[in-house]
Amino acid sequence: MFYREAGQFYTSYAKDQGIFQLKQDKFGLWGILFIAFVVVPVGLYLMVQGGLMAASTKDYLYNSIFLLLLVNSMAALGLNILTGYCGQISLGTAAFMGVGAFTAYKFSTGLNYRIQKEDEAGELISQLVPMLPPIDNPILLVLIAGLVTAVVGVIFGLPSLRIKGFYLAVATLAAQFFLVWCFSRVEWLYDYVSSSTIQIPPLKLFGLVVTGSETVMRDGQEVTIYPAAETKYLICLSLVVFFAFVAKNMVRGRIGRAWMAIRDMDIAAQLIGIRPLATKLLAFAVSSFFCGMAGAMSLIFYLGALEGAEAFNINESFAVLFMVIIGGLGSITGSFLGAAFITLIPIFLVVSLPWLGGQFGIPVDAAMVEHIQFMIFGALIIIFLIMEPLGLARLWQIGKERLRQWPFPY
Amino acid sequence: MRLKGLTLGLAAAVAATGIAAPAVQAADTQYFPLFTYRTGPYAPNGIPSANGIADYFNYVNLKHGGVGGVKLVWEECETGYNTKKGVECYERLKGKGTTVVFPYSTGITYKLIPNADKDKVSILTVGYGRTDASDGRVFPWTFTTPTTYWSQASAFIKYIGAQEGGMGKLKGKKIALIYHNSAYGKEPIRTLELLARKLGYKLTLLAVNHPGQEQKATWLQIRRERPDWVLLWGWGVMNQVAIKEATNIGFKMDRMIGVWWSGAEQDVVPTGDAAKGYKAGTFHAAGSDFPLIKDIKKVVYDAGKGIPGGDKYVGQVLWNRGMVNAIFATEAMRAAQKKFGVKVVNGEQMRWGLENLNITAERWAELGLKGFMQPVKNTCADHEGNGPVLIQQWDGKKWNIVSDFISPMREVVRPLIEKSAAAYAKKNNITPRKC
Amino acid sequence: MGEIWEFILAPVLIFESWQFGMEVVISGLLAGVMYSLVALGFVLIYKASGMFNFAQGVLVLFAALNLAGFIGLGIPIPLAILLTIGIMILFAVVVEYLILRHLVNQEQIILFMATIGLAFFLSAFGETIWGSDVKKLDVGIPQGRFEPFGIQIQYLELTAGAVAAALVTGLAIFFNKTKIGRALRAVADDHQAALSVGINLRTIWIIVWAVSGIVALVAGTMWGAKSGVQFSLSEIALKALPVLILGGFESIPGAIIGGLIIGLGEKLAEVGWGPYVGGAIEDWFAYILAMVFLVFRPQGLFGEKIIERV
Amino acid sequence: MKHSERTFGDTLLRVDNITLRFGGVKAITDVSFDIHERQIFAIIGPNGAGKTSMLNVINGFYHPQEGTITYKGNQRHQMKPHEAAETGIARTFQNVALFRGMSTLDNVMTGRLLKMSGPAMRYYHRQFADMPVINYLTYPAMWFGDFLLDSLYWGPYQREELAHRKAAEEVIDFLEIQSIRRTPVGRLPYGLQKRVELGRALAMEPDLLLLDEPMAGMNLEEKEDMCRFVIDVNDEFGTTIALIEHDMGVVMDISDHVVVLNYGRKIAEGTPAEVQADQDVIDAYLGVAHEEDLIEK
Repeated sequence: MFYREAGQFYTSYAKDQGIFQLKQDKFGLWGILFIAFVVVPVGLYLMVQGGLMAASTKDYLYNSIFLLLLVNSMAALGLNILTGYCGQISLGTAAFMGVGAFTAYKFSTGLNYRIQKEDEAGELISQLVPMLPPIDNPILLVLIAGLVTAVVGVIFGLPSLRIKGFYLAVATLAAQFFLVWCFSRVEWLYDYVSSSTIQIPPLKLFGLVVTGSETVMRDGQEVTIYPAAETKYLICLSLVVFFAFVAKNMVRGRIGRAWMAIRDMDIAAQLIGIRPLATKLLAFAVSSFFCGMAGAMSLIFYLGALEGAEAFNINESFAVLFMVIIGGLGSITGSFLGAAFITLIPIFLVVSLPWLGGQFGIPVDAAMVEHIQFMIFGALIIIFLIMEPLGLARLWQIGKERLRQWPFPY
Repeated sequence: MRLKGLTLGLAAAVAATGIAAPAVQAADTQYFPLFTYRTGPYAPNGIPSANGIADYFNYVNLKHGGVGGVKLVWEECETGYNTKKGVECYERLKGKGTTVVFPYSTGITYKLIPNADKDKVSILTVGYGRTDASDGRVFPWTFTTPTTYWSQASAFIKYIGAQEGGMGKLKGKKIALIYHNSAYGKEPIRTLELLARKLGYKLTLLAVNHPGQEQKATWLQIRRERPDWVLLWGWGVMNQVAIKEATNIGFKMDRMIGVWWSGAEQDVVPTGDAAKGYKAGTFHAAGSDFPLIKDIKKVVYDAGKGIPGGDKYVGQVLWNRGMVNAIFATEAMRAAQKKFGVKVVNGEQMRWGLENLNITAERWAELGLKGFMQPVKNTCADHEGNGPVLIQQWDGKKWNIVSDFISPMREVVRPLIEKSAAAYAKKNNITPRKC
Repeated sequence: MGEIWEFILAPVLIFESWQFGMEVVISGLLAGVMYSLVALGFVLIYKASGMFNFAQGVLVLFAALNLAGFIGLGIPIPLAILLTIGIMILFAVVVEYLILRHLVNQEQIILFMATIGLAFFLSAFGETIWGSDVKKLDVGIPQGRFEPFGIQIQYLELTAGAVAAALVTGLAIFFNKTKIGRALRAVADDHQAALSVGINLRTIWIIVWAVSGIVALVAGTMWGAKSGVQFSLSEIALKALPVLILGGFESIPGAIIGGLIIGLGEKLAEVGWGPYVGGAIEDWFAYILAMVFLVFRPQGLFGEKIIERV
Repeated sequence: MKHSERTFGDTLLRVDNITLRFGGVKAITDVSFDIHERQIFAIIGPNGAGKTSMLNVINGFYHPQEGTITYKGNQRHQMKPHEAAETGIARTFQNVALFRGMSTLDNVMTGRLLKMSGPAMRYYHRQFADMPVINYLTYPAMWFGDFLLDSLYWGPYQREELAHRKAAEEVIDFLEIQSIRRTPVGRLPYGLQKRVELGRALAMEPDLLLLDEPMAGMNLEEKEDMCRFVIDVNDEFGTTIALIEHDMGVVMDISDHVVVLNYGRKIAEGTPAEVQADQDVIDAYLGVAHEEDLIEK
């Protein structure tokens, strides 16, 4: 009864075209944003100050859970645009994330290239020469990473005109394997370091340290300032929230309609004047833009240092596809729900299984936890797909419909 | 978009199940997180390594009641050799009193290095990880004790030179490196290339992608190039397949040398007799014929207090290496206890202990490992401890040491390390410490 | 200019030594057969249930784990094989009972995801029972090599080729000559129509999953003999995917021919071009090869030309 | 009815000696006819006569091997379906081809897509489109400008969206499907789906509307509704309509001009009355002995 549309009328199309049809939804969203932006950081800060929580636990929540969740949400949004809205299955998500990460890295170090020459003694002298001034603004880096990835995504989207369905899905693996190979083979990408590992240099935003550390003189003493987990979290959160709105706007407007038309019936879509190649490529571009940003965020905020071939391997692609499907294809909310499910369930199982085993007096070692976790996770996915193939977003909707009537039967 | 609520709920649930309470370190225990991979593609190597550490800690507790009266507690966290899981483990466990971590994965090591000085947690990478982190001036918190990949590569070249009858004979010889296409596998390339320029041998680089189940093309190229020596820098199933393929094409096994991670029982046993004669690097002796190892078997396993099914690993190469890892940690702890006059050691004290780690030959003997390893001594600038390298050979049943301790070409490797570390320092605004 | 040509023609130039060239060709083809063995399992299931079974790789691991495990327990090899076949059949029944029948008429992507869930479950289940250690698998496949005309050929690979040939022949006979085979083909053509003439879809699914379990056992035995049985075995599924898109998801001859093309192509590319670009190119080369092929022939090697209708 | 009073404009579409083959099979052989502006033009014939193929040729989905099509006075090159749509040809389908995942409103709105060129793009067309060189520079910029506006759902774009929403609502009102505006079309009964599909085509404001069996599978009441809509569209918007229909009663009632196809050939052409009297037509229909209710008349 608290969740009813009764009494809410719209007198203009502008209002009727709004994102939320119901006041309750709108309030709910503002509430969630308030919690995410204010209650969480302030609350955790106060809890640590008040001694209710260890500082390391706060770090853990931010660094291992919230940031990962935000990165995954961004990637899931991206893939959902391509797969959920435009109907093109892609298994190359991780590789596109990798493109984003390496782009961010290259721009943050000024697009170095190497000059090698031999000196008189026959020793090789190599020197890195920057092509551009290094960029130290993380948000700018994330956006550039998105744009470059969009271009790469378009290139690998080209076969989608001819190849459809699962054949396309497998064909996108070509992008996955090729790009990942580049991450470990094209020396320019990782500034020629022998291990092909990249590490983001120190970055700052509005004077706040975001990555690396900074040593300053304060009261005549050297003080090293480390990035606060809150800073990273709030930047990531802002990016994700903003681009979730962008995604929502795209999919509810003409672009989204064109995508969905291609998804639902591409022949009919063509006959009403939708250009299939342009529309699909736009979806690849936008999707890759999001995935690229996710990759850059993963490097800058979450991992800091990574090895391309390992961090963006094919299992990550599958994980993101899982998020999208479990969350609900063609749903922005679903992308978040799916990312939360896939990110949090394994962590939850890992943490809770030993405790649970302890309750029953069964010692559960780490390997056993991992095995059981995999089994439960696999089984959960199957059960879930059987019970609600349309995903968490659909469950959410059903829940809302129930709530609409509750507590009355009609 | 109600997800944040859900997230929080779940996070709260996670927190409730065991991590929320401020970490209270029990007054008389020293906590060690162990990053293990007992599952996944590298599990066969991960299990004995993890057991080696755990068994030694267990032994110290059972036999000596801990280190300096402080009981050791350890907690395993499964990473599956996956960096993201490793990060999650690290963040989850670091607040529980962690002073030192053993990432057991090059990828996780790279990720943790930038965090180390903020979190006051040392990173001890025994024979893996980031080689240039041996420069203690730039990487005060990272320890590559007792030796590194670059040192090992130079030692291999020295060994090959000796086998060929002198370093001068290397000119014109062909050496092929078959490596795991990852940060780990690529580590020796720079060193080998530099030495190739100096010594005039021809180096062929052959990369093998994870997991390395299929190496036909690689070994066809070996057939074509017909190198005099093959160096194998593999991990997991790649090792077994490489050894098998080598015998298949009739390559002489005693001219194939594996990195120390390619020279364990797990790598050679599945290939049967094929591996007979295969050589691999190591930095400690093989086998269980040492008083300490026998004692561990007795105190831990014969008393039924060991890891179920773990006794078969005792004395294996990777198990021994895990034990060495644990010994470094306990010795550093012991040193720190003595220096600071404390029982439970904190992060900075542990770092001091590792930096001043000094295990002399007498100390090895005292530990019950006489002749097991060369003395190890770290300094402020040098976190590698200059450990020499051994060559071991598989005789079809067990590994035998077939060389003396070969000291690496320090004059070549150390400048490389310093140069690389300096570049890192510059990029990351780090002012190197004065040593 | 000469260098550019040398690069472009590198895969051809390896025939400068014809023995070596032949060795590359033969190993390429035989490696391809090994991929085909995995791809066959995919094809069978896709044909009968429209399910893109990603768990096939794990099925290979699971079968090999069981076989190696039983042999490790001291059970004689023939009995161990029979036991493993029994387990694969039981597994097919369980999968049908617990999963397939609940997913009728779902979209393909949902089915696909369900198989990934299955893969998660099965890999952990297998390891829980048999442990994560490397297991030696020796069922008496001859090792070693012989060298006619200076060309090295491995017995193991020849055996794999022969086994694959026998397997395909067996499957062909099974599909064409038996009643169950005819029912299978009917189901592959049209589910509804097959149902309407009284074919029991569930029985068919069980049979197909059991057969591809047995195919997985064969593949697992071959691969396991090469590298020991361990978790990595499940990742060879990724080597079979380009074979599938090249040969078509529904074509058994396609899986074989596709395997041969992919195997040959990637070995020639790796040996020819690999040294110029740093090596390890065969993984993506196989996919790019398959993708380029697909752009020109979207229906795959043996598919029929698609006429779109409205 | 009012056939005698109706006047038509010039030839809108001329089909000249079209032949279409699939491999060795001839689907259409040497067919010609003219469709005049404001006409309701019917193509009839037994099953498999090539009627749908004819529509597919007209909207560029199939490419005939021989013959030409002249549309609005220009001979058409081989074009893609979306290009045909851009020239003002809209279409419904024999088997409903709606976008099943979308609501009625969204389906109708997709019909507006071609008209929603975007504010920046409109500016481009006003200012730069025929300036050489400059247009190459401004086009991507304008396109991207529109894209940004779209993604922010802001200002001029929002106004444009609302204007088109209004146009879509007019179509919805016209077809009397207000109540199912928000319903996903997959859940609608068949008759309504057909109506939504017509709505989608109408939203395109086409010059030539192709209807492929708009009344197939409907009950009498639904058929009457649909007839009314077709005639109203023709009357109110002056849209030229070419339709395929099996119900001869309907065809005879509403069409101005009829072409009869059999085995891919044109066997008769003329007003409904003329065609009805044609011996070839009667033979064709009786010969194939279908359930077509030609006899009724």
